[in-house]
Amino acid sequence: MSELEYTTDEMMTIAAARALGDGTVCFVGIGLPSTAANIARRMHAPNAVLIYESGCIGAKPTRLPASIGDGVLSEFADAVIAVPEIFAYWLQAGRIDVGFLGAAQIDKFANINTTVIGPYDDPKVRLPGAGGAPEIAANCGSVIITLRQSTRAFVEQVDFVTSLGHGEGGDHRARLGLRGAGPTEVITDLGVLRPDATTRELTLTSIHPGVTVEQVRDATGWDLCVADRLEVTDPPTDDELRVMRELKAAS
Amino acid sequence: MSELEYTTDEMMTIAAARALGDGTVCFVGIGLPSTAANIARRMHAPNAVLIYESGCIGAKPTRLPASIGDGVLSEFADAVIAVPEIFAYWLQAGRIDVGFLGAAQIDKFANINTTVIGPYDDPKVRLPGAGGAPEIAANCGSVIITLRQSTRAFVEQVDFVTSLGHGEGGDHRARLGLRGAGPTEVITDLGVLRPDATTRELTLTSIHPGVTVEQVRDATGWDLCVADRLEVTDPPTDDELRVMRELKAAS
Amino acid sequence: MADFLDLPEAIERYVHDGQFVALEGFTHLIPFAAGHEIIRQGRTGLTVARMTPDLVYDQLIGAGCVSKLIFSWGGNPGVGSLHRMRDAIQEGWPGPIEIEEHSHAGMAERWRAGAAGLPFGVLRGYVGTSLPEHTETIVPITCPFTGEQLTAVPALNPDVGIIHAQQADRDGNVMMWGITGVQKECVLASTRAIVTVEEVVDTFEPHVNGVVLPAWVVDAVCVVPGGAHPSYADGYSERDNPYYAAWDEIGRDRDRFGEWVEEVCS
Amino acid sequence: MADFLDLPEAIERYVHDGQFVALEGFTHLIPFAAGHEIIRQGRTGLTVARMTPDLVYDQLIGAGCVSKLIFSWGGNPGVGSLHRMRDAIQEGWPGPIEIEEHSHAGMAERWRAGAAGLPFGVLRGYVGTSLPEHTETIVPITCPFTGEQLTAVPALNPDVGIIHAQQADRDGNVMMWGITGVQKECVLASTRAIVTVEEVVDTFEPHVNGVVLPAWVVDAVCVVPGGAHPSYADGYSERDNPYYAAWDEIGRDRDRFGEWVEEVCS
Repeated sequence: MSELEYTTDEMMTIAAARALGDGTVCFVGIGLPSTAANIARRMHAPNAVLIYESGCIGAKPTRLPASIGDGVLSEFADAVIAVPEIFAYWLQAGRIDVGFLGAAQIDKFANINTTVIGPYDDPKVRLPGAGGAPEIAANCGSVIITLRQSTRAFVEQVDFVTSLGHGEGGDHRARLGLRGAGPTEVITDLGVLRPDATTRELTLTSIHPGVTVEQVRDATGWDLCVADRLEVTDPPTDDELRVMRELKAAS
Repeated sequence: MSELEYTTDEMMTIAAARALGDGTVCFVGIGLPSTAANIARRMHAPNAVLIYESGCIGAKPTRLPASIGDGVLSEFADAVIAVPEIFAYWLQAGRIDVGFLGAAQIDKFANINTTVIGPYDDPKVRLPGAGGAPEIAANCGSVIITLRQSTRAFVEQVDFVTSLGHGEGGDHRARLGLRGAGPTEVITDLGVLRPDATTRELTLTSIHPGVTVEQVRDATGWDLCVADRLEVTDPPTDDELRVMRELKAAS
Repeated sequence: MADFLDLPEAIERYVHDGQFVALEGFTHLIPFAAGHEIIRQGRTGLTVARMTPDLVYDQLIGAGCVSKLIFSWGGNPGVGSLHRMRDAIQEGWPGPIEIEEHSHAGMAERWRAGAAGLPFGVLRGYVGTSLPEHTETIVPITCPFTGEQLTAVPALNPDVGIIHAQQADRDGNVMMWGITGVQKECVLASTRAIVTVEEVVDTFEPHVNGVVLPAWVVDAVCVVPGGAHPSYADGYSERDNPYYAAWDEIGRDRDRFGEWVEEVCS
Repeated sequence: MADFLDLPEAIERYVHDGQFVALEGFTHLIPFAAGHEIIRQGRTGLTVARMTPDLVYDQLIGAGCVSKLIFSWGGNPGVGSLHRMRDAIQEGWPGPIEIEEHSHAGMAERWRAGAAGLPFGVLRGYVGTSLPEHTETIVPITCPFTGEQLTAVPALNPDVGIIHAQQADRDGNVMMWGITGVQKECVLASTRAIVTVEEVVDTFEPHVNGVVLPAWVVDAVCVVPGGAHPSYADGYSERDNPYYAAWDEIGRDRDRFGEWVEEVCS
């Protein structure tokens, strides 16, 4: 139990870090996934292999990278290779255990939208687009997603499927011939959602300390299912908070 | 005019070396083509770029390479790259001016056989096979072939088309959609053959000093056409012989 | 064969209105100086391609150089949106631009195919996403051996490819290292290639992940120290993160952007 | 994750009768020691693939390990023929072998596709040659964008890929440099990978053209100094050209070859 105060964002980041097992080969998106992966590598997962789409394999950044092509990623990597190779030989070939993604919008089957809010040809908000996410979501063994929970972000159905989660649910991924298991955890500032074993609909399985189920429901744009045995996330330890804050301060 | 004695093989090698223009980007086969290309680089073509299929671009070997993957090729190259890249990014993309090939058997349309003498499934002689030659012959701007002339090697029609020359003659290459011009010179120990402008049949256009047309005809397995204006190859100069012999002695 | 040219001369000689141009770079080694020179020379009607159109493409778009953008991720990395790009797409300012949108994996494969002289590339990609509904250059292809369905994308072959590298030698051979993205592919896929470099050296030192492009696949080498700024050049400069942060405000406002263009052009 | 194993243990653990196995190397870094260990352990019924099957494949074929050979150039470089290979193809001795014959460009593309997790690759190749008449794995494919006809070849995905490299570090990461051929692709395309290395080092030095394979794509690292002999390892050894010349006589004669096998196995 922590002696230190912490924010909901810090809880989210630490919960995401915990989701990364030691020895895991992880394709890391920039931003929150990268922060979480680097905390994990400094805590319980020293042998996690971090891969960035800029071509860095086994990156060991000494501070948080400011971008996907930060020099701190290449400088201490096991190998730096061309971008076509990272996507073809490493991601596409199914060599990556876990894809670690952020999202602008997510729906109840964990499909991700980072392209456009509103119609594609007459956008309300134009977002950056796909980047590496569609093939990370398709080809990694499993996918962890992390983003803040709100009704704006958690919608019944995304306006644009940038990266396929569980599609229309059930065995949709398998029917499409996708190899990876797809999203297995969505970690937010309020709790953790996991796809139901059968329907693949995102279900609240854990809430962070001090958060109520009602709060999570209110921040979700669909009628949220809650697991029968709802867990409460362990609060951040002092060690976790210290490592996270040192890492952020150094960056 | 040379003061030194020379063999027919030496004449062939030097004639082949002369065929390589300065500044030419040349995909070099091992053996005689490699010897000729390296003489050329030391004589009139110091800026020729030699490319070997083992991945060496701009090789500047200090001695003749014993094989296509000799360390002397990589040590002094501008770049050494993976083999899939040399074939895809460099040869296939049409970046090479001249392909320089040897052959076991050649026919009157300059099709090359390095695969099999006799039927494929019941070979009289099994040869090494294609190697890089089919795509060198297809994708280089033009192709120079060099081999000793004999009725065993110069046949009416090859048993197996390992590398396409002018196919069945005429515009056959163009009809097949091939981008390169195909073989433009066949340099032997007796003379030089070039494809007829229309029929693309190999025609004797030059004989080496001291060689008679009859000799060449006798060493050719088809009824050989001879150019109206038959040239006589300049004999090797002392310089050419010295460079060639030094290069061979050092290897 | 590479000529050593001044950057303005290289852009004047090779980049023309209405062409297909790519300035590649992946956070590292982005050819900003070349992009600014294109703005200075007032090129228009360009089709531009890049995996990660960032500030330099935002600037080209805002300055009215671009009529079509081919891309896979358009943002200000670590900061937020590209407001000039958004303004062009959403409001058609300063003119409408067409977009052709892919994923990184698809764009990388398109560059590979372009460099390899193939008309198309193949990947396991886009399946189940909305991208194929909006992008005509994403089509299914069947494996002739297994019957499996995959995705085909067309090669990228710009008229001019522009990159920034650390070094050239006196013969015009180019060397870059660190994160080199798709820059080799961009040069090899393009009809003409312009490379800005930090400096000219007598001989290249060995570098882990060093990539050498021989002089005969490059048309112009321009010595432009700091030519990647505000991006960085490993061994020469650090990324100017405050510039990226400050761009957010400049790019957000048409007038402030206009002032920025005037500054660049003066 | 790479285990450090003795070579006999690695071969015993991963190479089994009837499997698809590749020992790659392009003149440089040919894993001869591993090939000899396969002979010693008496494996049979192997399908073997390699662009340039040279002496080590001649030896494997002559020793009766091989039932199918996939290749693009089978000779003794600079010397002449592979007599054991010829004897097997022409006379069926010591047993018949099936061959699947490609060009280098096709094999390189098959390795690339294998490493990339694609079922097939595409190239401008084989057009107008006799190869497609005799090799079923060469088929036409049409570009869905241009209608152009190209050639498709299936990926190579061996059960076991075996290469020789210069160095491993203590974590089992592997580094090779110089001419590295298709060895990276061979490792990545294979279900299991065995790498023999000259030595184990604390850290890798930078090398022009250095290629690093992380430990987690390698199954066994075997420290076998000279494991490429009579081939060479840049920085460690020279090619033993007399061995290649002498092989011509040994390989030419079934009895002399038999003696050679006995020697290797003793």
